[in-house]
Order: sequence, then structure tokens, then C-alpha cells
Amino acid sequence: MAKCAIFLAVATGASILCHPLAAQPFDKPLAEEPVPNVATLPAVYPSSWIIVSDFNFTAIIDGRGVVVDTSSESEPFKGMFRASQFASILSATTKSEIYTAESFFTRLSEGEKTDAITIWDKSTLKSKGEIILPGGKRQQIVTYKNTFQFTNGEKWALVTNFTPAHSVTVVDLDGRKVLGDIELPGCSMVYPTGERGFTTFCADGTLTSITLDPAGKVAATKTTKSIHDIDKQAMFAGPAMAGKVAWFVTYRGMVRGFDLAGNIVRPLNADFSVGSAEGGTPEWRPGGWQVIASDAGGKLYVLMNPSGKEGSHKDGGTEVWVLDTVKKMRIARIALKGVGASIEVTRETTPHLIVARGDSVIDVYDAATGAFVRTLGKAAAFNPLTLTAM
Amino acid sequence: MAKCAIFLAVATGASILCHPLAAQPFDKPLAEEPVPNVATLPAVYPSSWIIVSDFNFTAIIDGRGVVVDTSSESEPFKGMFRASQFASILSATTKSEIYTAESFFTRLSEGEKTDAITIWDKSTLKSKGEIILPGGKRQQIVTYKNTFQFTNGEKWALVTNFTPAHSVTVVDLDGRKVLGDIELPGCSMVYPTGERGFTTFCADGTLTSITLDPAGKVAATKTTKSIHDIDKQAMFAGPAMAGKVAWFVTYRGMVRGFDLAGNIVRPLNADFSVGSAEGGTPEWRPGGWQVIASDAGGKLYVLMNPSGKEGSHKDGGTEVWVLDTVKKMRIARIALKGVGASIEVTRETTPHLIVARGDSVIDVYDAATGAFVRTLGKAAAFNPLTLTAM
Amino acid sequence: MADFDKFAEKLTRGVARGTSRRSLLAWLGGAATGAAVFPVLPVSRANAQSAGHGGGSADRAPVLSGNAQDPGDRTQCDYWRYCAIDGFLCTCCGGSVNTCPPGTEMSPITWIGTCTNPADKRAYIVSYNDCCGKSSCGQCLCNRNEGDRPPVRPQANNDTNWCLGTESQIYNCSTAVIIGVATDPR
Amino acid sequence: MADFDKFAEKLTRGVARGTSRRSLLAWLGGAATGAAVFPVLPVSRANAQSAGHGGGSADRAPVLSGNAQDPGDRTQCDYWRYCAIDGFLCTCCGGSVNTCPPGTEMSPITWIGTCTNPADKRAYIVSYNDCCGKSSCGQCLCNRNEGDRPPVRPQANNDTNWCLGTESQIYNCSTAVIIGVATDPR
Repeated sequence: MAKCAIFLAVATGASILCHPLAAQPFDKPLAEEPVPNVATLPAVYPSSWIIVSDFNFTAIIDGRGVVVDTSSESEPFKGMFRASQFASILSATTKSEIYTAESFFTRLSEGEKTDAITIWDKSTLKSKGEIILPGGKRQQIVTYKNTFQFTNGEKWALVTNFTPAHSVTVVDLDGRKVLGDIELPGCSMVYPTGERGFTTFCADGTLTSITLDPAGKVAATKTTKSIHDIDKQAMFAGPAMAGKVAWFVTYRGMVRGFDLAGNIVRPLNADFSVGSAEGGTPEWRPGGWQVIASDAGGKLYVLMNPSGKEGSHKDGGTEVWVLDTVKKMRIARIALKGVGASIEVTRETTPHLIVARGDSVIDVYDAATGAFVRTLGKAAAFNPLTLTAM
Repeated sequence: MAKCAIFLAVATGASILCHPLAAQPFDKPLAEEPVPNVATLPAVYPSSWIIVSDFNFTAIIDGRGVVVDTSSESEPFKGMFRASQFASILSATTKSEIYTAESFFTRLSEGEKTDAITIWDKSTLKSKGEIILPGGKRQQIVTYKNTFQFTNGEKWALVTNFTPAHSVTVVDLDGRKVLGDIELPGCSMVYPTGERGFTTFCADGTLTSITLDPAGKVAATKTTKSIHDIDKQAMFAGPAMAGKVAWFVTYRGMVRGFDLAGNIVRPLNADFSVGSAEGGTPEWRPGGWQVIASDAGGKLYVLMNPSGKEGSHKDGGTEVWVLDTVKKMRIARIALKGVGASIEVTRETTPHLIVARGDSVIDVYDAATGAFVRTLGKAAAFNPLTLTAM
Repeated sequence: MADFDKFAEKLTRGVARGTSRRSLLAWLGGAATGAAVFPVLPVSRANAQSAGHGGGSADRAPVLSGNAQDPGDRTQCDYWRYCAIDGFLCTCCGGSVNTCPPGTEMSPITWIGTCTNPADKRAYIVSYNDCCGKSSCGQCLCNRNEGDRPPVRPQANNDTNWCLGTESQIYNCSTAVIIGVATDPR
Repeated sequence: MADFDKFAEKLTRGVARGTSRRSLLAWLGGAATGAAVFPVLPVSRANAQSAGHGGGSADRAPVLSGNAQDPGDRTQCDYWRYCAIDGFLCTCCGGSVNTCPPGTEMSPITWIGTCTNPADKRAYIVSYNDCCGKSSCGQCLCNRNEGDRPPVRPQANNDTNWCLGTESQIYNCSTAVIIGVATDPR
């Protein structure tokens, strides 16, 4: 048929010259299909879906977020949205919107820079607006969730800046406007606290909680004593949230809880160890990018590296250890099929443990039994870094 | 030393606490090295260097050109310059400049579009100016050399447009300004012809030569009879230049020469076949992206695919056949180590055949003997498409 | 020839949407001098990532039509509709064989191929509409060139970025939509 | 401690070049509350491409110093100076271990590591200046994290894009420049 097909391609009108020989069992041809035709997504994503940040190392300017159906082996890639140049991604729970904090240049890699928050519609994945961030100071860092967070019931967002002076820009998402900046000398990352405020970690080991007034200005500030030993028990910057409690794990495997329900951060002072195990060279330590996750029941999941030592904390892990925060003990170990870099647990009735690997593969496990369920292969992202359950 | 190194990293002042035990044979430490320090390249690139267009398929917006030293196994990557969004690349021989015809958007993949020619200094690889191309009509097509060419002694450039109406924009590079557009209904690509003009191929099989006046307007137009059988003997759009003669090869292996020295294209009417060989399934045909090259002596090199058939012309080739255009015969066959996609021959005193493979590897052969000389591995580009000898 | 009329009319609407009347005429003028009876427009890009034809990796889970008359895995380059496609397969990008991914815009005019369905032996006219406005999907790059011709005949060349007449010219992926039947088997 | 003075002075000049006096003070204020005796600034990004440390592929031809006192292949991630680097190695990008590629701009302030030279057993202060203004080089991505700490201590965190105070914030590759000796072996 090849030559026939060719001839048709250049002169389909002459197609009657074409005489396929084989008989055929189908009376009617396949129906014509309508164009244009563009897919849409549900306004509320199913609980088996996650949002993956794809850093796209070989073209950082062209980073993106990917909506991934972890229940589908064949079609996990549901859609993508732009997340340009060390962008941060934030997914709303009270609105059908995703927000990206990005940077653009008028000549791709040169020219005038514009920092902006882009608003994406979850159903159409089209950009529906943007909020320009003034001063060109948006923090550009490998994707963390706590550089871009909600407060005030998701009506506002907090964006971290680094020049290298630290500050936070308060943005009214509903009003599509910037409310102002808050200088935070020596303090980094934002953890939503109370109704309208946040907590930030400071370089002297203290935590500072800031309450905002209705105009987005500082209403009150409270700083704890130094409780973070950054030298010997540094906490990974990304916590697992169990309700209003932020659970952090340290490079050396200590688990620490902080209650963010009130206006002021409240350390639970109930630290415990992820535990130890044989086979460590020299020891098991947390390792990877997003290394701690929680499930709906409050259990914690920590990605563990058997080659734990100073400097191993981004090398990924071969097991996930499951922790009971009430009993303060490890209740399960899940062996992974590959070296994981980031983990997340879905909110499905049968929750799944999602493991993004360093080789771009995403694997899915039964969070309760640890049984391997399926792999999504490399079909979702080039460089999956953060994973966000719906 | 690990713990020592860490401790130093966070408090180098305390480094005297650090006591490495091993003795050492070197009296003096390594010298401090100056910063800042940025490399530069020669104003005229050596003849062992080539310019590679890297299409960067997984981020087309972030395409680039790479300056490659084909004589260096260890450090072939000499530098890169931006070539954004289906860009075309043009390297000057009379000035130390490279030009890229690009497209930009104010929000990376959305917003207002700007087409422009960027001027790059060959020595610093810094952009030193741009010429805005009006109308947003620059042709966006997988990288061909003949969408962007010089005329008028490299003082002007010709940029092809496609809307899908064909036209050519004439640009005064020295004057940094656009001189005007020339409508070319049904005609495509530009081949510099005479002192100040070009030839273009038209869909009815004719070639049209256009002579430009000193203002860049059309001074004279001459169209040949139909001499290009696009159905049965389609010519690959990219010729090999031997002096002022453009040598084209057809999908089926006919070699055709066109003299572009005068104001009007002159077919040499000396067509000949690349020849045939055993082992074809069904037959040997040219195959790849940049499939024909010339050396300083005028010999031609054609990349050949043993699985030649309709539709195989971009599948790459496993041999390069060397042709004598005077004797009109094949004089050598060069077996390749991998499937080549594009070929070029350097102008070194001992010329080398450069083969860019589909797997991103670039191999170097002795053009005279066909002997494999070295591989540059994947160290130059993600998706090498066009290769340009210096 | 009812199919052809419908399809030509569809296409003309598409062209009219995508281009100014003047440029359309200029282009048709060009095309008319070629061999094509009516315009079949190119849109595609070469595959430099593999010397083969590409498509999804072999270990990808298949996407099937569930219809015996439309056989084959739509994540693989050897699926029958892809005989002249060139780009990322939308089936792997959040769309489908005939649907663009969320947030993209389908190009109004496209390059048309004619591919034979191995099940019913009919030759179908397949429209390779591009999906535009988001960056390279990066999944399942596929390149087949039956009937492809050099840019001198744009209506038969598949290297051009056909995100033209769309809000953004950024290319995301390509579909393979059945828009008619070229031949009924004898 | 002469080395330290020179290096601190160099760095301060760097910071002054890279930032406004006010933000500099704000930042030093922050840093001063940390454990650092003087600022050692972070610049790097994690390597999600391999669970190992990355670097050039094994079959890459080596780039050596030719000096027995500075051993190792500068295209490989295990080269001694890279103990706290994170990014594309400039040696693979048209630059060198201490030189930015043509057309880029070296970041004025950087994250500093302290790495031990296996030849002379000295601990050297290595400055990982970023090269900025061209897109990702894409060659020899390498990530090692000895002494790396969370962003709460920026002077010891290597995830930040340190193309700050440069004309463009686009990251191309990272160098590993010797700027001093931390310890002389006993």
C-alpha cells in the first residue's frame, strides 16, 4: 500500500487509482471525527490524581507542572501547565485553580525580567490571569512547596523572596493584587499558621510566627527560643501536614511535630526517631527531595537511605518507613523497586504511596500493605521533584 | 574527612580543629584562582570547528547553537548561543559574527510574540544587537540552512516567511534594519545567487531567480521551465555548495548541480546517480536530515540508507557515499559506526567527515580514507540537526 | 466523492480561520501550481532523537480503541493512523488520537496524510492537527514520512510548525484525526 | 589566617557588587544570627536525574590538570573539588573548573565548600561560582552535598539559583574555584 498511500497524500483526488486487494469484513468505514477537539479535566481532581513539579533540568526556563492520574498505567499524563524558571506551584482546595509563581525574560534568557503569579483553571488548564510581583526579587530555588503557600482561607498567597535579603510578599489572590512585603532578615520559607499568618524558620534556630492584619500587614510577631540545631539535627524544609500539625524529619532521622493551628507555632515537644535498621553503611538516614509524607489517618512515611552519612540527604532512598506518631514508633518498612527521590500519599479510600524516582519513573504502592501496585514509567515528567496529593 | 569538611563548610573559622592525619609530599598549597573568569573564543574559528544547531525537542523554545571542536575528544563543547523556537542560524565568514533568526513570547509560551535576528560576537558569544522582524511571519520549521541566508557580500540577510503565504524579508545586517519584503507565492527557501540576489524553488517545479537593487527591492526576476519533479525526483532542500555551484540530491539518489554564480540560476544539466549497491531492502537511498556535503576539492558526500523506500528519506543512513562530480561516479563508500542523521565535511588540510547521529552522538571520520578517527559522544548537543563547517 | 467535498469545505473553513484572505489566496495560488488537487497542509517536525520512527517506549502500557475496526496501540509510532505524523503523540500528553490536551488550542489547518487501515483495508484521510500553546509535551515523539515532500511543496511537507492561526505558536503535540475515506476497497 | 582575610574581603566585595547595601546588611544580619563565622553563600540545585551524584557519562574522555597535586577527572562528579557542587560542570560546557563558558557572566557571590585534596591532604576553600545568562548547559550534571544545610541557612544551602546580581538570572553551569586553604596538614 505504501506507494498508493504516498500518491494519495500528494493527490488524494486520484485515489480511485488505488486498488487494495485484500477483502474486508467491515461494511461501513470508521466515522469522521470532529475538529477542533480539546480535552478538559474535572473541576475537582479525583483523589487518585497528583500534581507533579517537573523541574526540566536541561531547560530550567521551560519547567512545568503535570497533572498525573496515578491509577492509570496507560494514560497517567492528564495535562500540563507552565512553571517557568525555578517556579513554585500551589493547588487550591476551595477553588478550581492552580497558581504558579514564575519568572520571564523578554528574550528567553536575556532582557527584561518579569516575576508573576499565573492563575490556571483546573478544568481547562488555561491561564486565566496573572498578578505581577514587583521588585524582581522572587526566590529562585529548586522547587520547594514552602516558598509559595496560602493563608487567610486560600484568599491570599505568600511568596518568598531572596536577593539575598529574605522577605515575603503577601498577595491577594481573589483581588488579583499585591498587598505588601514583609522583611524577614535571616528567616526562610513560610508555613501557614492560624487563620491569617505564617511561621518561618530563622538561621539562629528560632521559629517566628507572624500574624497578619486584614490589610496584609504585620499585626503580631512571636519568636520561639532556639529549637532547631541546624548543625546536628537540621530539619528537611518540607514537612508532612497532618491536619494543622506540621511533621518535620531531620537529616539524622528525628521526627518533630509543630502545631500551626493557632496564631503562634506550638512545638509538640514529642520528638522521636524514625528508628534504625541493620544493613546501614554506615547507617539508615532520610534521603531524597520530598522525603516525608502523611496519610489521612496521620501516619507518617519517610524515604530512607541505607548509605546515610553527612551529605547523603539528597541521594534518595530505597525504603519507606511508616511511623505512628502516637505510639512514636515505626510500624512498617516498605522496600522500593528503585531509588526514590520524592514521596507522597494519596487521600484515596485505599491510599497509595507514590514514589518519584531519580530516573524519572513514578511507582505506585499500596500505602497500607506496602505492596507494589503499578508503575507509571517515565510517562509523567522529566524531573519530578515535588508531588502534591489532591 | 567528611565530618571535618562539613564543619568547615558551616564554620570555616574553626577549621584549625581539623586534623587530617596523612602526611603529604607537597610543600606549597595549590594557588588561589582569580574570579571572575570567563572564557573567550578566537575571532576566527579553526577549521576543525563546526557550528551545530541543537533543536532541543523536549523544549523547542530553548533551542540553541553549539560551537564544537571536532578535534577534541575531551572538550568538544566550546560554547553555546541561544536559538529559540524553530530558529535559523547563520555564521559569517567576513565578520566575526553569528546571526540567529528567532521568536520570543512575553510569557515563554504565551503572550506577545517578537520575531528578531540576534547578532552574536563569535569571540565572546555575547549578543551585541538585534533586528526586529515585523509582522510575526518568520517561518517556523525544523532547522534548515536555506531559511536564512546571506546576500550582497554578507552585508544583507534573507529570512523566509510562512503564514502560510511565502515571502522573504530582506535585512541590512550592517545597517541593522529591515529593507523590505518580497512576496513569493508558492515558492520556498532561498539560495544566494549572483552578487545581490537569490534563487527560490517553486511548487510547479520551476526555479525563480530574483536580482535585488541597492535598496533591496526586486530589480529583475527570471523563472526557469519546470525542472523539478517533486513527485518522483524530489530534491532534499539543503544543497552542498562547491564554490558557487549548489549540488542537490533527490530522495531517489539523483545528483543535480545548479550554478548560482550569475544573476540567474544555471542548471548544469549533468545529472548523475549516486549509484546502487547490494543489500538494499528494497534499495539504497539517501536518508537523514543534512544528507549531502562537499569538501574543498569539490567531492560530494551523501548519507545513504539501505532500507530506502518512499517515506524513508528522514530515517538516517548507515553509509556515506563519496562522489566525483567530474567523473559523475561514486569513488568510495564509508561505513558508519552508527545511524547518521546529518553530515558535514571540514575544511581542514586533512578534511574530516562529521556525522551527527540520531542518538545525539557525533562521530569523526577521515574524509579521504573513511577511517574512523574519534567520537565526541553526546557531549555537544541533545538533537544535532544542521552542521556548518568553518 | 461526498467525503472529499465535506473535507475540502471543512479545510477551507479552517484555512479561512487561520489566515487572512490575502495570504490564503497567495498560498492557494502557490499550491495550485503544484500537483495537489486540493491543499493537504504540512505540520510536523523531524525526529532526531532516534533513527527509527520513535513513539512510546516499548514498556508503555498500550492505549487501544476497543474497536476491532481500529486496531493498534495509539502510544506507538506503528499505529496505522500515524503513517505521516511527526511530533509528540497527544495520546501520551493528556489528549487522545483525535483530541488536544487540556489548555492547548488545536491548529485550524493541518497537514493531511492518507493511511490504510489494516482492519478494513480502506485508505483514510487523516488530519494531523497540532495542539498549540503549551511547550513540548516530550512524550512519544514519532516521525513517519510516507508522502512527505520538501518545503517547496508545503502542502506535502511535514517539517513546518503548523501552530499558525493559533493564539500561541508554541508546539505541544500532534493528533491524527479521521476526516474522510479516500478509497473503498474493491 | 591570611587566606581567610583575603577570602572574606573578596567575598564582601562580591556581595557588595551583587546586592544593595541595605539588602546586604539585612542578609548579613540574618547570617550573623547563624553559626557561620563569615558568610559562605549557597548556590546550587538538586539532581533529580540520578540517585547517584551524576557528572559526565563514564565513556567521556577525561579532562586532567596535568598537575600531580590536583588529581582527578574534571568531567566526573567524584573530582575532589566538587564535594559540595550542584549543577552542570562548566568543564563540560565550554568553560573550565575555574572559568565560565564564553558569553556567560560569573555570579559575583557564591556558595563555598571546603574540600580535601587527596594529593596534598589540605582542605581547600572552593567557591562554586555560577555562570549565568545562557540556558542550561545540559552536560555533566553533578550533585554532592557535604555540609549542605536547609534554606533556613542560605549560606550553607545549595539549592538556590545564585545567578543573582548578574545581568541575567538564567543558570548555565557551575565552576569550582580554589580561593583559599582552610587547613595545612599537620
